[in-house]
Amino acid sequence: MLNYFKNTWEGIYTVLVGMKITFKHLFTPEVTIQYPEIKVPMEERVRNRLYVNMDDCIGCDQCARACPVNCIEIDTVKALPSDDLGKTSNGKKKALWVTKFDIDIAKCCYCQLCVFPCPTDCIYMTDVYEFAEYDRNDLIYKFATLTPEEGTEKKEAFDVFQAEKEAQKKAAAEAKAKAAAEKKAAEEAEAAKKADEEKKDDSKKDEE
Amino acid sequence: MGLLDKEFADSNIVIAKAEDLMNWARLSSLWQLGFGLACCAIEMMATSASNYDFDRFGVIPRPSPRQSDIIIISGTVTLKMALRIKKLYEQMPDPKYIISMGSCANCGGPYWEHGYHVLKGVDRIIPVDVYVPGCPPRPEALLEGLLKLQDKIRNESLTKKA
Amino acid sequence: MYDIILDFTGNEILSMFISAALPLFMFILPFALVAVLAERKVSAFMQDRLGPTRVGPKGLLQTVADILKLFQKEDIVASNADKKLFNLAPILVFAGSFAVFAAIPFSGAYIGTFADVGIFFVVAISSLVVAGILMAGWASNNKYSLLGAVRSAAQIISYEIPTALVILSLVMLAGTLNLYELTEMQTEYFWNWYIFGGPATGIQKILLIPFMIVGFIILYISTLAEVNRTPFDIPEAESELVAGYHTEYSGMKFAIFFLAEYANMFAVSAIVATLFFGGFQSPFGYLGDLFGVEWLIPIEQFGWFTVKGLFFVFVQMWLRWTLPRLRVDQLMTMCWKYMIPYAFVNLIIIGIISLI
Amino acid sequence: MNLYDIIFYIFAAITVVSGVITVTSKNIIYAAFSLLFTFFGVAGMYVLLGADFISIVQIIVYVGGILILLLFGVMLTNKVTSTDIKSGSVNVLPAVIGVALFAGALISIIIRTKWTETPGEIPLSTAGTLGSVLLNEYVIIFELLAVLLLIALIGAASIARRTKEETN
Repeated sequence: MLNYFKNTWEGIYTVLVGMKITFKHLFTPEVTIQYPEIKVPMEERVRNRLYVNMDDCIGCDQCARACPVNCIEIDTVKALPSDDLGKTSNGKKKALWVTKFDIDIAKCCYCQLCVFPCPTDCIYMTDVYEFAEYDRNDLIYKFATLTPEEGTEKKEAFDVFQAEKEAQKKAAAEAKAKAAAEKKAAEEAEAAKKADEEKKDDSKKDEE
Repeated sequence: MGLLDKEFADSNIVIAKAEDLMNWARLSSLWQLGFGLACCAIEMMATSASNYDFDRFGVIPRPSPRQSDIIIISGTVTLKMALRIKKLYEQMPDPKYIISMGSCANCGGPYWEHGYHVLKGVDRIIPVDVYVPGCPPRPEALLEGLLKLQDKIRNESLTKKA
Repeated sequence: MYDIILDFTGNEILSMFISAALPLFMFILPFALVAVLAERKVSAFMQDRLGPTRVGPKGLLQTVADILKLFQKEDIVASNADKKLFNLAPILVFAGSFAVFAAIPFSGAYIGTFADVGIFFVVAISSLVVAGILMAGWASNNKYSLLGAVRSAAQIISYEIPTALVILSLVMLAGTLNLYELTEMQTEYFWNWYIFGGPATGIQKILLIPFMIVGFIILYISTLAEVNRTPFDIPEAESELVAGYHTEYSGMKFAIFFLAEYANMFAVSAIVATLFFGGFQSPFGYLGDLFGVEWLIPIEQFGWFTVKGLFFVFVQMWLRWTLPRLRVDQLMTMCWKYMIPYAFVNLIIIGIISLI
Repeated sequence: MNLYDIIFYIFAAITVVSGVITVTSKNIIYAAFSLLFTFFGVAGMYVLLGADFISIVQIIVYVGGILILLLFGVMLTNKVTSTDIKSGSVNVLPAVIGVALFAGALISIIIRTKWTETPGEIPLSTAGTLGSVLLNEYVIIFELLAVLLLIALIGAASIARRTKEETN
């Protein structure tokens, strides 16, 4: 029976305690961040949208290989010796045309693993987080500075160069082979000559 | 599509004004289906909670699909769950909208290549209106996706054209 | 009110319909618009949020947008549902909660009916809501709806007993069932309210006060349960039953349920205010009396009544955002093992005191 | 035709139509819900007859109590998986005979009764008088009925409780 009244009292009392707490909160200031008007400043090392500084990219493909979800696709074309691609900001010489550098941000899992292997620190995470899209294809970011036409041009140029080089190589090889053959022939001739001379000498000796 | 959408052959001043009013009502009161799938759901809850407050935009969670206007696909859609999502989506009354939240819902995320159990993008089963990227997206990113959706609704039309 | 309209229009039938529809358009609809917004704002402030701010100036048009949107929504009737009952149920629920307003005295000049059985009528007619809820739950052909409806019916019927017992003790003291007469007994100053012992005097009044407070608490808790508000909202417990008996309702039919819920909220608050807090009576005289302006008094009374009603609605919201939901067995234990015995003992004691 | 006539015909129509549905409907749920409207219509007629207290009692007991119990009974039967629970007709012939006899009796009473018209006036409230009559003249019967109901209640509770203990 005592328990019964105790329960009753506890029921009423605890409700009143709860009501007191919520009533206090009616007058505490709101903590809401009114988003579109007020944006919280991001921390220094936030991991949001990826960005590639193509001026520094040397097309080494390290980031694509590090990516655990394979959301980076890189195509490169070797530069011609005549092209001057310039140097990266930390003094590395660029030797590749990057014809394709696509990051599918929709797949990206913001792990930052691509950032560490980059030798020129050209891929990094920015603090941009507002980039919702109506179409998913808009979430594939194309960073390559070359247009596709330029890309094919470079590729063709490289192919031509490659073919030329190949041809040159072939020619050189042929020339080399020819030279070797001539040399060999000459050597043989010399050897024969020498042998002849020796024979002559022998016969001379015999005659003496 | 709502009840009257694409019902009129041509637009005039009355329909245009009514259109504005109806679109305003629709975009101001997007009741969300209380429904979370994976880690993105935690961010979605954070968006509803005090710091970001979804209620400012008129978004409140409703338990029943019959009373909700928007479904936020928050997280990895496994093949088993995909059937449920489709069912829930079909149970919602028109006009209805979808926000795909996070990498997994957008295109399968980390599982897009080798995930034998994951649907590669929720847009394969239901028509997504806005894709919010992130893994998981910040609450602000979800809010921005909602604002984008509101922009989209603002331009909806009752006429067959456009 | 009916007489005034009758003078104005000269047609009995027309004036009856107007006076019957008046509380709906004058009171329930505006109240629901305000109350839904208030509910969201109160919940927001209690959680240190802001609540709706972006729809209309300061978010004031949020409910208008909600209603307009619900108008546009597709009206789904599940193919296996019982279509006739499915469509009838929201109307029945709303009719039940609307009919309660017929007996509520809004002010000295505006009462739907002076019926002598006023409070009894209120208790009785709210059972139409139960039938409507059961109908909705059954017709939806959905297990969650049916469970929600059965829970709701069980809960409302159980909690009608403590409500009736407390009302009985008050009626015993006042000697009338008429809500207008009950209000008139609590006139002039606030110490004449029944929470402070009513018009009784001397030792009787002092003895009555604690038991009146107990009666008020029991009545308030059980009315909370009768309108399915938290902590007694197990019929629509989201975590177990999706949305209870209105799971399958969309668009306008859901809006009608919503409207009925808020109308009910105000109705029970008004009943509590009328029984214990003097109804439309001012706690300390009227400005109209002070300045000798006759027509001001009913308006003032209406103001007082609205303020009192809205205060109890606010307390309902306050409790909703404070307390967790009770389990079914806890709910029934609370009713049958705690509230009914207390209400009964209270009834007997008040009876004995009234004999002194 | 004045206001009260119109209200009377509305309530009469509700009562008769829903009564017919109650009897003819094969769907038990329809029958139960139309019974609700029958009770409600009858309550409305009581009000028009000046028996306001009886009408409220009609609503609170039949609509709020008995009908809900009935619905509970129907809904908790084993066939809850579909919305249409059918009822069939059995013993048609005895029923027809019984109904015919009862209808004949009713009609003969209606014909034989001398109907008198009284001038229409707003009836006085009955609650107070009813209360004083119940607690003065018929107080013993009233109290005995109350005790009987209490016994029934306790009996029902004890029966329910005993079976529970046995199963434990």
